[in-house]
Amino acid sequence: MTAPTLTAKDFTSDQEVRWCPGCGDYAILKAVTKTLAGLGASREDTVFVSGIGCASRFPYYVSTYGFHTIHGRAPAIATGVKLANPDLDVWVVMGDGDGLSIGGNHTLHVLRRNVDLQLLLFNNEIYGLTKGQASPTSRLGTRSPSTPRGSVDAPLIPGAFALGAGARFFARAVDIQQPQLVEVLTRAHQHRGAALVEIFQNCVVFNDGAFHEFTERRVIPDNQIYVEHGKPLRFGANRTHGLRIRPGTLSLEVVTPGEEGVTDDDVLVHNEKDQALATLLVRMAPPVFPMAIGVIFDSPAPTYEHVVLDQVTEELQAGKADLDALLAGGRTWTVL
Amino acid sequence: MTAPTLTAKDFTSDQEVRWCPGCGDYAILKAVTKTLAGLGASREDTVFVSGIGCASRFPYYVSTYGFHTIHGRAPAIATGVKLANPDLDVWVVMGDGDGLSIGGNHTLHVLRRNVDLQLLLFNNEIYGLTKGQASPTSRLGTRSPSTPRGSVDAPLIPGAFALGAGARFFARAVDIQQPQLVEVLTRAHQHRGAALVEIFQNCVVFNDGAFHEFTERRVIPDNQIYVEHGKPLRFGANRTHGLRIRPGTLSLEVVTPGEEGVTDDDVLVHNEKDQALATLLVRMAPPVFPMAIGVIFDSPAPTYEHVVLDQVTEELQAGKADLDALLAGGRTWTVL
Amino acid sequence: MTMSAAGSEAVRERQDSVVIRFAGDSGDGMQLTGSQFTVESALAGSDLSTFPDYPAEIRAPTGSTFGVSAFQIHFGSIDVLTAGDDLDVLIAMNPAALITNLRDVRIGGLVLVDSAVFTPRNLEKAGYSANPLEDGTLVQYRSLVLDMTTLTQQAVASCDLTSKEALRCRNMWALGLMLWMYDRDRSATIEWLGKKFAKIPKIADANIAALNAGHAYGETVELPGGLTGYAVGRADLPPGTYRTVSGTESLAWGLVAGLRAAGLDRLMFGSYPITPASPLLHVLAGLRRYGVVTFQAEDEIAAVCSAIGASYAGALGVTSSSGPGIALKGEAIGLAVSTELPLIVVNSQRAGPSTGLPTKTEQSDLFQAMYGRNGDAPLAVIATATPTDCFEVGIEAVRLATKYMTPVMVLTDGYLANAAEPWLLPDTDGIPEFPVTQRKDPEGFHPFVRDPETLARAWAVPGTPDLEHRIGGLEKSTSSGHISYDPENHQQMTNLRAGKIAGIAKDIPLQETALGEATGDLAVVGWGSTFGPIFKAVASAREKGLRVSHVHLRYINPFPQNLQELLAGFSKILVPEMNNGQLVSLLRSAFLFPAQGLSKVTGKPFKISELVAAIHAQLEDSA
Amino acid sequence: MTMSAAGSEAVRERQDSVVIRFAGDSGDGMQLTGSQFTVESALAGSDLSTFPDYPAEIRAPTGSTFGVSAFQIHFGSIDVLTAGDDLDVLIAMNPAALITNLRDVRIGGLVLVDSAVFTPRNLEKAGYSANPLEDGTLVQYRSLVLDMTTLTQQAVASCDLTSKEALRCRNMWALGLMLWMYDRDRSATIEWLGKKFAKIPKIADANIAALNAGHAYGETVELPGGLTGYAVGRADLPPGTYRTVSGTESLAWGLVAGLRAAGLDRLMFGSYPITPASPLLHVLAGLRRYGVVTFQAEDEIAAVCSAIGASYAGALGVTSSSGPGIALKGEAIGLAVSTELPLIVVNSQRAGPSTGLPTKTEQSDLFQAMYGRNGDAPLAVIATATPTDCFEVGIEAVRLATKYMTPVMVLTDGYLANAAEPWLLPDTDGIPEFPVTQRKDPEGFHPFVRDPETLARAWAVPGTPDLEHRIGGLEKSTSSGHISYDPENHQQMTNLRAGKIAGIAKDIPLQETALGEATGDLAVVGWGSTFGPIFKAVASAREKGLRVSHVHLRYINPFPQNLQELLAGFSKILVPEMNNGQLVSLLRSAFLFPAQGLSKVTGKPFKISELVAAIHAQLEDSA
Ligand SMILES: Cc1ncc(C[n+]2csc(CCOP(=O)(O)OP(=O)(O)O)c2C)c(N)n1
Ligand SMILES: Cc1ncc(C[n+]2csc(CCOP(=O)(O)OP(=O)(O)O)c2C)c(N)n1
Ligand code: SF4
Ligand code: SF4
Ligand SMILES: [Mg+2]
Ligand SMILES: [Mg+2]
Repeated sequence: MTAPTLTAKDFTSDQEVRWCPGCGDYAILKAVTKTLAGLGASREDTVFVSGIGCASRFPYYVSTYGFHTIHGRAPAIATGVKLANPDLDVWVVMGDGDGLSIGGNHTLHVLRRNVDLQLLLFNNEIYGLTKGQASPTSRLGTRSPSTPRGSVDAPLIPGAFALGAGARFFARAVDIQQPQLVEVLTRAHQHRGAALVEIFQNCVVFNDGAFHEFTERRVIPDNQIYVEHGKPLRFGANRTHGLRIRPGTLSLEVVTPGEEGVTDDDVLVHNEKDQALATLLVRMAPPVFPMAIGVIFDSPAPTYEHVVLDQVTEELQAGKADLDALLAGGRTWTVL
Repeated sequence: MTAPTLTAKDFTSDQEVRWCPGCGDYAILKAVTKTLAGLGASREDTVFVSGIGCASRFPYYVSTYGFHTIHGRAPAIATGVKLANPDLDVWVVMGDGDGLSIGGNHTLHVLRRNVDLQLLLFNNEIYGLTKGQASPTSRLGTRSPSTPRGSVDAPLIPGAFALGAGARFFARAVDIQQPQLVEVLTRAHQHRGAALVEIFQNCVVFNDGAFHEFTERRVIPDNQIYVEHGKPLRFGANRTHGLRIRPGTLSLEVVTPGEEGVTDDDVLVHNEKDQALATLLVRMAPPVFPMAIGVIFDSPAPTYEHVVLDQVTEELQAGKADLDALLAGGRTWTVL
Repeated sequence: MTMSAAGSEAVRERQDSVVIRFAGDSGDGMQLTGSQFTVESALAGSDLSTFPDYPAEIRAPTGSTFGVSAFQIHFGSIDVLTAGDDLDVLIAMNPAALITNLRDVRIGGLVLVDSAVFTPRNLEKAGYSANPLEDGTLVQYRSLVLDMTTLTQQAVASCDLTSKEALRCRNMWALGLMLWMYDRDRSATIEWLGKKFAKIPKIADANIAALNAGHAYGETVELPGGLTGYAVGRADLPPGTYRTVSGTESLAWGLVAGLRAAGLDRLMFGSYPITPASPLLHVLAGLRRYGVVTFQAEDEIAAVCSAIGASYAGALGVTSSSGPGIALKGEAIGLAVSTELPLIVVNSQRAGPSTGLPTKTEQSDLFQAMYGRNGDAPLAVIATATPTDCFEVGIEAVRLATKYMTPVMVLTDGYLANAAEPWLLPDTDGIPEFPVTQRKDPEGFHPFVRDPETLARAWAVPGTPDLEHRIGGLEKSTSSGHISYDPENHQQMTNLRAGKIAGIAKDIPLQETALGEATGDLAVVGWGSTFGPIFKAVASAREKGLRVSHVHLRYINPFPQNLQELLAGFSKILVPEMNNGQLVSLLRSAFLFPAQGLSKVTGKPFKISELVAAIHAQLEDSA
Repeated sequence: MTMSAAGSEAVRERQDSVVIRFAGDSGDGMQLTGSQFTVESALAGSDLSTFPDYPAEIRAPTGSTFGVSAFQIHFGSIDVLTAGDDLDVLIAMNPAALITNLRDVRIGGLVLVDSAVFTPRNLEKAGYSANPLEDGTLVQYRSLVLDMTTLTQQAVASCDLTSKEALRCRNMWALGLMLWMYDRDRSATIEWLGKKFAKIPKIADANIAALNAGHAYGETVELPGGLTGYAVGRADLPPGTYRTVSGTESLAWGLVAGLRAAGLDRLMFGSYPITPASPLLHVLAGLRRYGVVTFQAEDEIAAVCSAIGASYAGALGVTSSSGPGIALKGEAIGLAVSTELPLIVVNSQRAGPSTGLPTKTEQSDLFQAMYGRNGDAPLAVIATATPTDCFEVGIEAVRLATKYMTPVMVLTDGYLANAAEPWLLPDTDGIPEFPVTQRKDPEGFHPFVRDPETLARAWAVPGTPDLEHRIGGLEKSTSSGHISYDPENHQQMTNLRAGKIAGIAKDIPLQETALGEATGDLAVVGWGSTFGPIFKAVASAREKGLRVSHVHLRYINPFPQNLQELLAGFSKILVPEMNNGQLVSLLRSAFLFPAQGLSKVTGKPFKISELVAAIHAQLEDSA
């Protein structure tokens, strides 16, 4: 008897969704439930763990197991879930404040350790739930209640941070670009190990249009590049542009094959195993470069909990250990 | 009247040094006091802030101001020191556990914000003070009291982490290679903004010889490359080897000019402003590559506290603000 | 008794005080409406107290019950100390606002609703199975059912608005009617609308037109049930210049005033956003001209650490958060205790445990303030009682922190952070100064040399020649300040730390009763934002001849020197708290009095009536 | 009376119990020496108690006072419960060891020193201005001044060692002499040396040679002052198989035994190293075969969070730290309280506040255990009294955490973590089982349905079909488990959380006295590692006819049901604590008894004599 396949709707919980009307989180919720259905996931083996923030309300709206924890700690809690039961399929939902400000260290270490989790970073470049303060990804000069004259600290680039931390998977997607988002989520799931997905998420209330520069329909072709392993890094209406290595350097440049002696062959082919390429791709941003979307880096390594639990299993195979033997393990003596 | 110039000895405090005999920390202490003397630093304007660990005992041994704080929090406390008084010259001393495990998030954000601090990371790849547990920089397979079967989590590469965090300065040195260490510390001091220096520090008790692969006298020429801005990236006895960009790729390779058609000109010239180059240099390690030592990246940007305090000063220039005006600033009415 | 509208004119009934609540969707502008009603009432000479109640969601779906936003004002010619127990008037802009707020209206209270929005869809969203305007739900109230939508649309018809924009003016129409009803002026509101919408004059005009129309409606249309409008007299307030102030503003300004009084140049405020503490960050972020530097840290630990670093470097370090964030600061606060640095920690308490009810008020972090650190780590704990009291507490926190070189925990709460009341502007020249001396003299210096009277150690700041020294969280020698593992020294230092905080008792006012004699049958002992309801309840009980007094503590650690003696003068002690019994536990332990707790943890302030009942119960017990 | 050595043979004097301390440089091997003396004493049938005292520095410079490492053993034919007040014997391997330890030797006690190392340079390092072997410093002791260096070198002369290696055998020479002096066997030590140095036989041989030489020296040389060696009889221990066990080991094994008794497969231990808690991590890291997974997290917050995540996923989540680390865990522990998940938090307390004295013991985190969280966040608090008691407490922690779905704080301390005593191996089959049921049945399920008796919510674990649900730190509806902002519901949940913990009182043993009648003139109430000294002090006072009893609490929250009644039977209550008065404050608050605290915070355990004096003072007061 095979379990009936579940639809996206089956992954929707009975709870009323409480994000602001128009919030990008709705689109992400839709894509995630669709992805789960597409993956043939089971409700009982799937767990969503989140911190605190608008994004972190996510688990309530999915019909799987869910744990809405405390601000910034979801990666640490999810690590414990996996060490207790590695068979669970664990998704972590974090806001940019949650995952990169208060929770930055846990994100760092979960990536370094390579715990098998899908980590979804809902990046709206603002603190939503606490009403609009600047976040670690807010652009320089962001005016907010806590930075009335504009923020002065350089934003973190989540992809650069992740690769610096030793992440083995990094991808990007846009909330409302559903097919790509589903594709990227599916790939993150396929990846064994910590898979960080940065999702550009529009906060209509406190940071509306933060990503318009590359997400508005008319600018997508020129200001986004959807990267696919083994395919040339091309973009633009009619894919007129491409990226190549600026000859003799370690940097990329935008070229137009057919112009100035540049040929199609000069255009770099995306290699998702190339960490150096990934590092350059994640730092690209309009207006000079298109924003890279898609699976930027995917190069699996052994996962933390599997290595740990293999060691445990190995030792357990010796049979259920004897408690008495443990207690009497040192030097003993007998009183008659 | 000019202040008398102080010697390295003048920067030594009267406290008995309590590291294990032979610990690399002694060499670093020596280099730091020498650097301070060389810089013509003043005792009263210099502050050492540290967390907890063997390394963090450092402030007690320097005759300047010093604050031995709590585990992992030195960067955050130092940020407060600078916001209170940006004229102070603040050095932060951290162990690898202190600065990258419990304190990883503060290190991350102090680098991102670019607070004007010299951050010295004493990396001995182990927890010294708590008697030898694996640290986030311990190599895979490190056997320690907490990892009796060998550690299974991939180590963090401090340089990769720092560059991913947006650091504007990263350098490396070896505890006992004094002239280079002094040079690097001096450069870190010259840099305005957060300057992270990773110092390979030998823990004789719990991780003796961790860096022998590239610090033993006989292997230094082949297994270290001392990078200098504007100079070719050459190493080896008689500088026979060099680094070049593997043609058509974003990676480096070791070459021997004169062999296999490689010329001197193929050897890459170090550019300390090139972030991509820095990212590749920090990831190099023996046996395939030499370990890069020296100033790997130095590309200044406005410092956090200066921008903040400029804003404050600007507003203060309007004259001492009137408290009554503040209180009566809203809508008022009068009761007779 | 449901009524329908018709025009007429009549004489105004006098009322001593009125509690009115504007409730509607988050998008209905209820906070602005309430604030403007407050301004006009204040200008008309009322005493008042306000309490905004935001939804937990940022912007919930229109029409949902959890998206209802409310603003309550209690105003009158009497001494107003609370936002009011029960509502005299509820303005409910939609069915969700009605269903969530109706239970708070007193029987016979007035309920104003817009009939146009009671559509089947809206009723369903609110969870009504039948239309409450028709099924007798409102029978025990005076209801005023008006088609406000149409009335507003008519009023703004000439302004060339989209229908959405037109509907946005409903709140001003309702405000106009209320201003008429309580005989308040409109000019401040008109002026404000002009400024607010200066860039879109047609919106300004429309809002003003709606406001005027609402007002005119009251004047010209004969309201049903003989509703004629009320007259609320001027309160008997001391003469002077007033403004309304929220607890947040007043605390921020108190800190700045304290900074001045201490003669310090810079206040470094390190914080991380959290409800309901963030507003303090926001207010202080605008006070650069007063020497305030704000730092939004990566987390609460970094926030408190930055404040400690700033104090170490000679500025006044202040940090602030709410319960969960304060929990994170515990270890670092211990460092400040151990290194004896001035530090102010403000806790805007909210309902716990854990994330709890972030937007609801509670007083359940007192234990954490006292004990939420490892080791014996005493510090000063003081609490704010009313929005205006926050100003004085802010100053006092600075005084204690700098004079005693100690962390001071300031306990306020979500209610006080948002509530507002009129404030007689203080004479800032009259604020006593307490100039801080930072050590300059190397003679006999070591970092833990103490003032023999206060037991405060010297504040020697980096940058000062010849005072270079090292401090840290390890135990220090009493005689040199160096690290000391000496057993007896640790005992001495532990005693010194405890003694220093205990000694503050000599330097704070003796405890007085807030109301009533210094002896009696019952002392009602409170702290924090319960001041208003306790005071009013005790007053009411006293009017009935009961020998009850109100004792309200600003100083919780240490207690005032005479507190034991004062409380000994009462046969019974009742300690109402918005927690499960925390101050009462401290009092029992300190004095061994059989004090009884009265706990309320519903996220809402005590009602006067609840306290009156508890007082009566106590005294009947003993009778 | 300084004596010089000469050979002879004589009759052994009997002694009931002896306190002996080996002290020397960190590199002198004192911990190993002490451990071997312990083994031989245990095998000889003594009861005993040991206490190692490490320096704070990892490896301080040779000869420095702060680098002195010591190991104390109290052994005897009597019931030994403490490591001993004063030393009968001090072995001081260098001047630094002498200067730092001499004050603990009782007058007339024996001091053994190696004359060869009292060089001017070593004396200076230790801070001696004159040679204590010559200036009368030792006059009130029996001193045994031997050239141990030369004697050792002679003993190992044939072993082909470097002179450094030869000197390393001094500790075995001293051990040999002590084993002779107390008539202990050497064979276990010889066996152990053979194993330890199996790979370098010459080192094994040399150590054995030194050991034998030390022993032979006692046998053959006539010791000065008629020192003839002693006989310490066998203790009257219940029959069975024994081993020595430290508090750390016993707690680790207790947790494993609890896991078994609960019928759970996996214990997930998330921790971050810190003195003196790390050894628990180290011991558990070796117990994979028993279903233990250890996780060294990036910090204490991640450590407790991983344990919470593990419990959520159906394993037993355990975390451990010392004071500063526990402070960091407060917020997350609140989450476990709010989500009602089983969680064990072990605090190996050390001297605070802040970093304090990391290697010294204290009991000052009781307040933090009770209250170190935001909101009203009650949890169970239990404490370990002796090294072997840790085993039972470990099991009990698992029982309470899983049965009541609550965090349990286990308080132990630096003394207990390192101290060891003989342990009659328990019959593991006799450990009562308490199988945990994880919910499987979807019928009527919601995540906060409760067992009506225990008030525990259901433990429904991810992976279970049809029980999918969401939990979190926001307040939950009592009737559905969904988020609830309802005011009354929050009151109910607050009461439920408090009631659940209070209800544990019905499920724990009634409090008995550890010694003495259930009524009397004085109850000495203790908790934690003060058990030994209090018990002995009370015993001593009782021998003098005083009506005093010892009450020792394992359960601090909740208190046992009969505690109030029991304490009411005493005229006075004295509460000795290694803190500034924490349990005494809880007792006063709970019961309004005028209990008096007795505080000692020197980083050292109470001496029996100090407690005896305090007991007498209490009873004289009242006379
Ligand atoms: C310990 C703690 N600190 C602070 C908060 C307050 N807080 C809740 S969510 C949040 C940040 C929200 O921003 P983000 O993580 O970007 O999520 P978003 O709301 O934008 O989805 C903060 C600061 C908290 N709940 N707990
Ligand atoms: C909050 C807290 N957690 C843990 C500790 C214990 N601790 C002290 S130092 C240290 C790590 C030491 O390693 P590292 O930072 O690499 O410094 P090192 O001793 O190697 O120089 C730890 C875990 C502490 N003091 N405080
Ligand atoms: S505040 Fe922003 S992120 Fe939060 S729910 Fe509203 S739109 Fe979404
Ligand atoms: S333990 Fe290691 S790092 Fe620490 S002082 Fe000793 S040698 Fe140095
Ligand atoms: Mg965000
Ligand atoms: Mg280290």
